[in-house]
Amino acid sequence: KQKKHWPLSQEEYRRYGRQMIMREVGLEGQLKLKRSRVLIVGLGGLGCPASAYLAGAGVGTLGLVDGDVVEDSNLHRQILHGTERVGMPKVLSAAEGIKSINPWVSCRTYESHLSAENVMETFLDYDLVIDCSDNPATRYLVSDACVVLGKPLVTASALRTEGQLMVLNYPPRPPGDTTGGPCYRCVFPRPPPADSIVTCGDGGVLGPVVGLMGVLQALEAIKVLTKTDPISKEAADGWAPTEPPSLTIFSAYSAPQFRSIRLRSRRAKCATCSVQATVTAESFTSGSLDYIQFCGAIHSVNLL
Amino acid sequence: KQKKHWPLSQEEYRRYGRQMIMREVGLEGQLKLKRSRVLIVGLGGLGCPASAYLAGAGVGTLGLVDGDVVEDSNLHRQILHGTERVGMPKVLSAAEGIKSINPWVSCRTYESHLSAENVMETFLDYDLVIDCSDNPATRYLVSDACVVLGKPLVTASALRTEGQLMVLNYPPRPPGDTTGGPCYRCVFPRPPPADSIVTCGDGGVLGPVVGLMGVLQALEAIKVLTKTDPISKEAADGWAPTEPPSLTIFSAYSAPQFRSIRLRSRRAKCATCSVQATVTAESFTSGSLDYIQFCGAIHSVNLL
Amino acid sequence: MAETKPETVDVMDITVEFTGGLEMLFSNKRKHNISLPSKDASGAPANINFLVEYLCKHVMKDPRKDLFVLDDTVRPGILVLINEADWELEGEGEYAVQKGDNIIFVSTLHGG
Amino acid sequence: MAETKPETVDVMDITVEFTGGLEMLFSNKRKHNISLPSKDASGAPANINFLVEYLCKHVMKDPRKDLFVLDDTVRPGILVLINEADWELEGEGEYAVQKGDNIIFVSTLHGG
Ligand SMILES: [Zn+2]
Ligand SMILES: [Zn+2]
Repeated sequence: KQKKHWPLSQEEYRRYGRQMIMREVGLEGQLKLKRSRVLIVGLGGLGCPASAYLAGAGVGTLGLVDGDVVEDSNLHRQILHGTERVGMPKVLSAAEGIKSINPWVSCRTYESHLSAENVMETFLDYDLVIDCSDNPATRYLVSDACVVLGKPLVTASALRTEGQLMVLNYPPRPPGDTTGGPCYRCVFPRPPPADSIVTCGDGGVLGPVVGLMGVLQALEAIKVLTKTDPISKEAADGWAPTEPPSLTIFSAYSAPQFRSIRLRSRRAKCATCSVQATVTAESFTSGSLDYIQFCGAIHSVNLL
Repeated sequence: KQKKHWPLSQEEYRRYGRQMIMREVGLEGQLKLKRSRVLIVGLGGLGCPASAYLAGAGVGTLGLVDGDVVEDSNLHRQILHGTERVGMPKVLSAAEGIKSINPWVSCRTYESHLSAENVMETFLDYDLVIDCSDNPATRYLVSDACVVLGKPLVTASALRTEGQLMVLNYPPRPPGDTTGGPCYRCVFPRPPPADSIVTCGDGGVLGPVVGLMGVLQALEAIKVLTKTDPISKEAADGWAPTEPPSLTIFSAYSAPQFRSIRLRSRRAKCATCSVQATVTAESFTSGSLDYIQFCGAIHSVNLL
Repeated sequence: MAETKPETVDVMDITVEFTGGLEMLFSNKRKHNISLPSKDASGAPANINFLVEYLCKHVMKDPRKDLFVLDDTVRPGILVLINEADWELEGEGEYAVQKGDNIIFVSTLHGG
Repeated sequence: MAETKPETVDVMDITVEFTGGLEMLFSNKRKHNISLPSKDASGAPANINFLVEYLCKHVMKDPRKDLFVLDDTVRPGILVLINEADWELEGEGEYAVQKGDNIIFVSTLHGG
């Protein structure tokens, strides 16, 4: 009977007390976080800190997608993967780390790379997606699926001494609704030439640089989730008005280190989020979308 | 014999490869990190991510100072302390987490709060200090000791949705040398009234906000350490010229979120770093410095 | 634009921001657009000291003035930033406020 | 200041920054102070397209021009920012550069 009056257990009150006393969260915000399901695509340098801080904050369900195993060369920046877990699938290693941080979080692991074939079923259950991937093909795929399924997207990337972050498709209105936030294709209608792509493996990255961007992703996700109730969002058109869309740029050795850039709104001819959208739920399964081909062969010799 | 030609083991090359291929680090920078000894004061919301990323980067020795034990209410933001370690001294819990991230790092733990009596002996062996403490008395104490002993200081703080960061006493020239970087007393010659102080316990804090500042501290420390060789710094006057001193301000719900503020240089009448300095090595042990009294009783009723 | 009679008050538009918790003393609003009189009562150009006095009198509704000013200046633990620089680089309280200036009052944080 | 004869080239000072790895194409220098001719060859006011052409010809020493321009405009994957806003908010390549402008070319990153 007492449970009816106390929506959280005593241990949860103690655990989350320091964020619940803030007016930006409160009991209401904490319950929203608990009801939330967040999908993290990529458990590398971004996904490790992003999932660690979302777990700490008490997000109810974390979905973890990654097909790789932990390698020695990951350890300097992927702080959720202990040295003893080298060789283990990253999603399982991350789930162990998350359980240790907060056993109240339920983890679902997807031990494979995201593809046009599996993206719809993988995303369907989640309220928000965090793109922590490391290649343009996945970035277009994740963004397209978020628009089609109406999920807000927190995307970030890092390389060497720099990082970038955007909150996309927020508010996540249907394609053709110009009041929705821009998608990845609005900002980058054409993919970069394949020979201009550099991965962290090739170009290197400072651990705290990618760590910073991952922590910022967790923060932006918490801001969205505590504003919006994932359960009631359909009923109330849930998504509150937000700041205009922006790109945060970080550069460790520049002054100032951080810049905030105003981004465009939805592109009138966007292939994904406009009235003229050609990317639809069907196109994923029909095989008409070949993200690898769209972005060109990756892992070629590259210079930038 | 082969060891002479390979200053790092094969496993270290694999582990640090992704940062060593960057020109900002390289083999030389990696060796500087390995030779470095960094002291972290406070293993809470700032100290956890700061020490995790410094361990990942391969700093040779991490000193950990904290007299507290892990509590339930720490877990949402202090991601190095697993739930199973509630009740354990924070420095021991952090050392376990650090060992798991990188067994090559040597940890020294100081299971007590910093005081005027123990600060000189504690700091003496280290090349750089990271202030992750949570009260003004400790912040003045840490800064004073850094100036007297000639250590650069990376200090940060966080509360609710905001964070602040400064690199102080850098370059760490002797008191009276106006080319040295400003110290905490240059920026804040007088302590704030005790009734204006709010701790994270009282005011609350968002986990990723304090996490962000801790990761930034690790980054600034790595920048200083890879520029400067801790071993040879006396010989070569080691400390390279840097950006002018600045304060980074973060505010999660403001636009822009980050600001960089130009700070003053050393204050001509600073009690610690000027020619008129009254704070000296002797004053710590003589009992003439009472930091608690200087800052007033803490943990009183507070509002801001 | 038109001629100003002696008794009309010339004002200049500036932005004033409060952060680090100080916004709680100012109706929980971080950014304020202020039309500051160009001259103080004695006819001298408005400086930061005058701005602080003006904010206390006309903008701050919270009665706890001593959490903002102490001994006629901003209390210890508050940094004043003039156009993204520490006010100590600009002449502190004597700095003559210019039209369009951005003045930030930052309460320093201590949590960790 | 003085009268300008028809053959002298009027220039305006702007800052151009490269980031996201693009600085490697520009002598590893992130921030460049550029004195840009105020008008292009046809006498039209210098716009961003002209600036890009100018940077290729006079500033970029790296021969790999196609990592910066493609089909006469900046290649896909580079954002152009005019005074901290996406150039698409300002008219893209047609935006007439103003004295004192800050133009940033950002190569997007993909690592994670
Ligand atoms: Zn779009
Ligand atoms: Zn000083």
